[in-house]
Amino acid sequence: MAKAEPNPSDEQEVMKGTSAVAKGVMAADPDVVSAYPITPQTGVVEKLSELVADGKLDSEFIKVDSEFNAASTCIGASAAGARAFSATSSQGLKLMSEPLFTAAGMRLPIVMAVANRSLSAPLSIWADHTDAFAERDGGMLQFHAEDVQEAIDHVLMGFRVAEQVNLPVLSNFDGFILTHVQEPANIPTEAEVNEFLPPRDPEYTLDPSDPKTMGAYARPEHWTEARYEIQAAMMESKDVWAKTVEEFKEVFGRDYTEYNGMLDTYHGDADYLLVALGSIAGTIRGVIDEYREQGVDVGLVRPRVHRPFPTEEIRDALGDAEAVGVLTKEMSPGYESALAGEIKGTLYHAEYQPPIKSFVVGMAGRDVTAEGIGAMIEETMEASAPMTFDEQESWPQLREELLETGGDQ
Amino acid sequence: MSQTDDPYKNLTITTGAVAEPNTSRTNKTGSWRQFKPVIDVDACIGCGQCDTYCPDQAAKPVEGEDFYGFDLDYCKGCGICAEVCPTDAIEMIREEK
Amino acid sequence: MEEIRIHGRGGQGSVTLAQLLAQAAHEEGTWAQAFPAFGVERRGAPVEAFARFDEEKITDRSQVDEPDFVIVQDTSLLEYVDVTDGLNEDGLVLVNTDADPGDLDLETEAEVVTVDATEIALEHLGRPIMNTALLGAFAGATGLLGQDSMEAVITRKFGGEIGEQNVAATNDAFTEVSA
Amino acid sequence: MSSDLQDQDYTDEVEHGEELWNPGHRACAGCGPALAMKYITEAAGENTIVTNATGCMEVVSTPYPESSWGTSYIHNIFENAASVAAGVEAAYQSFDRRDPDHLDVQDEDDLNIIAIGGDGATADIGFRALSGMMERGHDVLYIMYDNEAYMNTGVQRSSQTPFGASTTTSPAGQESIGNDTNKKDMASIAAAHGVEYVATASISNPHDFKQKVEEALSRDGPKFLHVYAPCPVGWSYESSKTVEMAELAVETGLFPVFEMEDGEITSVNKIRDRKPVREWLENQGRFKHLFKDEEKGEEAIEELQEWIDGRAEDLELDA
Repeated sequence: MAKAEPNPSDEQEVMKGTSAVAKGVMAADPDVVSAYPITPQTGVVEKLSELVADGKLDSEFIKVDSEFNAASTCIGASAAGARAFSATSSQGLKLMSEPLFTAAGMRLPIVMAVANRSLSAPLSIWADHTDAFAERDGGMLQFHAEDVQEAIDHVLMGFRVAEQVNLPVLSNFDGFILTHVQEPANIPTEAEVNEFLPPRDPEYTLDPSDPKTMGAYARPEHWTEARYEIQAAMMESKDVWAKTVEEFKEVFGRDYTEYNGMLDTYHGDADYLLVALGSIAGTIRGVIDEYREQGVDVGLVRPRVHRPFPTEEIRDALGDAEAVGVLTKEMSPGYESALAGEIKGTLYHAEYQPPIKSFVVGMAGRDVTAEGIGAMIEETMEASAPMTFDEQESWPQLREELLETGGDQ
Repeated sequence: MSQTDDPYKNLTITTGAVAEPNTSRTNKTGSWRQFKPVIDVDACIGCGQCDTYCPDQAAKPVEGEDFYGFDLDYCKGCGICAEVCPTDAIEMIREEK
Repeated sequence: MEEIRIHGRGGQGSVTLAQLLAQAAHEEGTWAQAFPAFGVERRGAPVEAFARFDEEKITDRSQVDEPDFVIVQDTSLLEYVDVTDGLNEDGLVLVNTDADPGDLDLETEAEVVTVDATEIALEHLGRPIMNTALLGAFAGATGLLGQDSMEAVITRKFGGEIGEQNVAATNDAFTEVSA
Repeated sequence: MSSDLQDQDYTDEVEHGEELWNPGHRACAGCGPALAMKYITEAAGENTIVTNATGCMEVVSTPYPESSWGTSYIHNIFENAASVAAGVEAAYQSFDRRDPDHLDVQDEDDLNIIAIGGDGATADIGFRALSGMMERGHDVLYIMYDNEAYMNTGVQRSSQTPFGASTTTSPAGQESIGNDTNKKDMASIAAAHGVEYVATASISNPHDFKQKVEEALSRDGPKFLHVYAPCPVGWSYESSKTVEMAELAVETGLFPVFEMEDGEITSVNKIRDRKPVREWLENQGRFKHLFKDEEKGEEAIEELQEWIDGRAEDLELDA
């Protein structure tokens, strides 16, 4: 997909990322919004509260006591048959972790916007993906937006796919970098969204005229099957997502259909490929342009969807690369970064396994510069297998002089 | 029904493991009982205290009669009914199975 | 691509100024991006904000380290902050002050322009909120933004009488710097 | 009693009604909370949505695919029954505003939303959810059934465990007389949230309890009921004595029964010749250590009695 899009049209507005996402949510017209503040998400629920206050959004707006109960009220509302939305970040997402896992098990299609931010300690408000990855195994679909437009569109597509496969969605967009940026974006109108997103029609609800028992416990003879259904729904969601991006393109004209909506690439057939999630991909594009001008055949593969994991698509996209560099904003203490591990696992039974270097960068908002990305491209080009475990992953931004342990990176 | 039978061998898990209402009646908790209530129908004044205080909905009016009896499919033999009976019409006896 | 860095203090509205710059540039038909240096700074602390304009979609998300333009909202910052750090030699620094450029003693090859935006704000708004005046001065000094575009975004943001006052402040500063 | 009657089995002849709390639930024989569920459903009727915290009543009533509930029912997790109920209520507010015909047969105004939790789920781990639900004014009746410990996990101490009780986390021992705190006053805490109707009740007086459920449901906004529901296993008494244990708790003043409206006590079930708490204690295994060590035991019983007397005076409990 080309980097440069046409000049902005008259319909675009320059708006703060959080406000733009809130306006997208408004177009989806949820019945219930639960709101609790946390930096850098707060702008989303503030804007939604403003829209409710001005009579532009007709949602029940619950000013909850915690993220824990933001998720819990969404669960009650969703079980009653409502379309429910909330937004959070970092510690707030951790606090939601327990109810969110049950929302997946109870198959409730709640959509959450997650302004990605590091997890304590030490306390930090800045962006990385450790919060999203900490919820990786809960049964929530996870998308990562590169810019404000995608952050809006992923929420809308999130409702569409969630309500078909009955799973919750975490729609990730990087804290500050996307939440606090002002840039042009198309704000979908309610009329457009109505064409794209039909009203929710759940199979079971808390309706006294047709009583059901929800949230029963399962014994060992039934639990595996109940939980396997999440896995099945996740796998089914790939097809639903592929259709959803097509439908979205028809209604809105924006094209997310590459690799069935799972991956977005930039010079995806290059010899050397970088892999990255979210907003850092934007900066990477510019560096790729510079290197290509110098004759280096380098490109980018950006997973738009992290759960379900784009397994076949990753095999297709990376399968004949000379080498791969994974730039990731998360870590798994005691092992390597989760994203790198997942990509390697995906390629294990592929026909060809390129050497893969992973780089832990941009943690807690550390600015990733073009120069830094260039160095990682060069390191990737030198990668060759076999590698020791220590050689697999590096922390190029680590300030070793600050380490008491001395470090060995 | 024996507790070892699987009444759900043809079960299909619903989306979200949603259950139908009123379905626990399939579980006959009477098998838990060691003592069973017996009623002296002459002493019973039909006040219904046994019914009021039965946690298992097992003390009920007997059809066509003016006294109460016990649904032994569900009675767990707790003995609350015998305690609350104002005329001591209920006795708990050791059950021979 | 044009890259702008704004130096101000928490509460002075450097983010608003960056936003107005981006919105006005977008009004001109270019792509634009504005964002603050993300922090937990409270009112009064030195802060930065950034804006980028380009004919093509801007994908770069890194901070602006080598700006083409620098805007300084408050000269008291000059003592503590190296406002011209990384500034393009062919660029421009715009400082809100009643002093002459030569008196500021800035270490840069770039052009230095001054405007008493605070005075213009006091005159039109009755309050020292100098962002719209700085917007106008930036436009006058660089020629990157037209008066119609600025009027459109200011009217959209503020509306009514306050909008009119701000448009007047913008135009005053524009004229003063252009002259 | 004549011997021929002893063999008479009326199983096929008894008349079951349209129960909304069904037999076949897996509560222990003589379960006090199971009685509370029966009374709640009888009083609330079918036009009800129950949200239930994790705990004994959830576990005994909903082993998939069975359910003892005839009403709409949802269990989510241990500490959020109040906020799940708040979410359900918000959804129905939205449905009612956007699509008044959403409910086929019921009128939204008559819809009862009831959150049910045990003492641990309510007074301890779910306290934040409860506080938020009440403070925000959701139209939800919260009912805390109090069996004075975490029974589902094997009798651990909660903030409703009475002074002197031996539990698995407050065991009596050489240096311990058992639990060393008095019951947290949930009614006053609820009332302090501005909850219009707050009441306590006991399963030993179902008529009173059901009336209070009905009264609570007749009002808009949040309501809070604290219902006393003894546990034969956790308290260690004969299963047949559940009603008696609840009644003795009331008669000794350990569990006062009253109503509060707008923060003021408006009615108290007065007690004539209040019994000493000793009579209640000596019937339960969890207090038996108090009667073994005469000096320390007496001191503990005295301390508990003083706390009860103080509350009785505040509430003007004595007739």
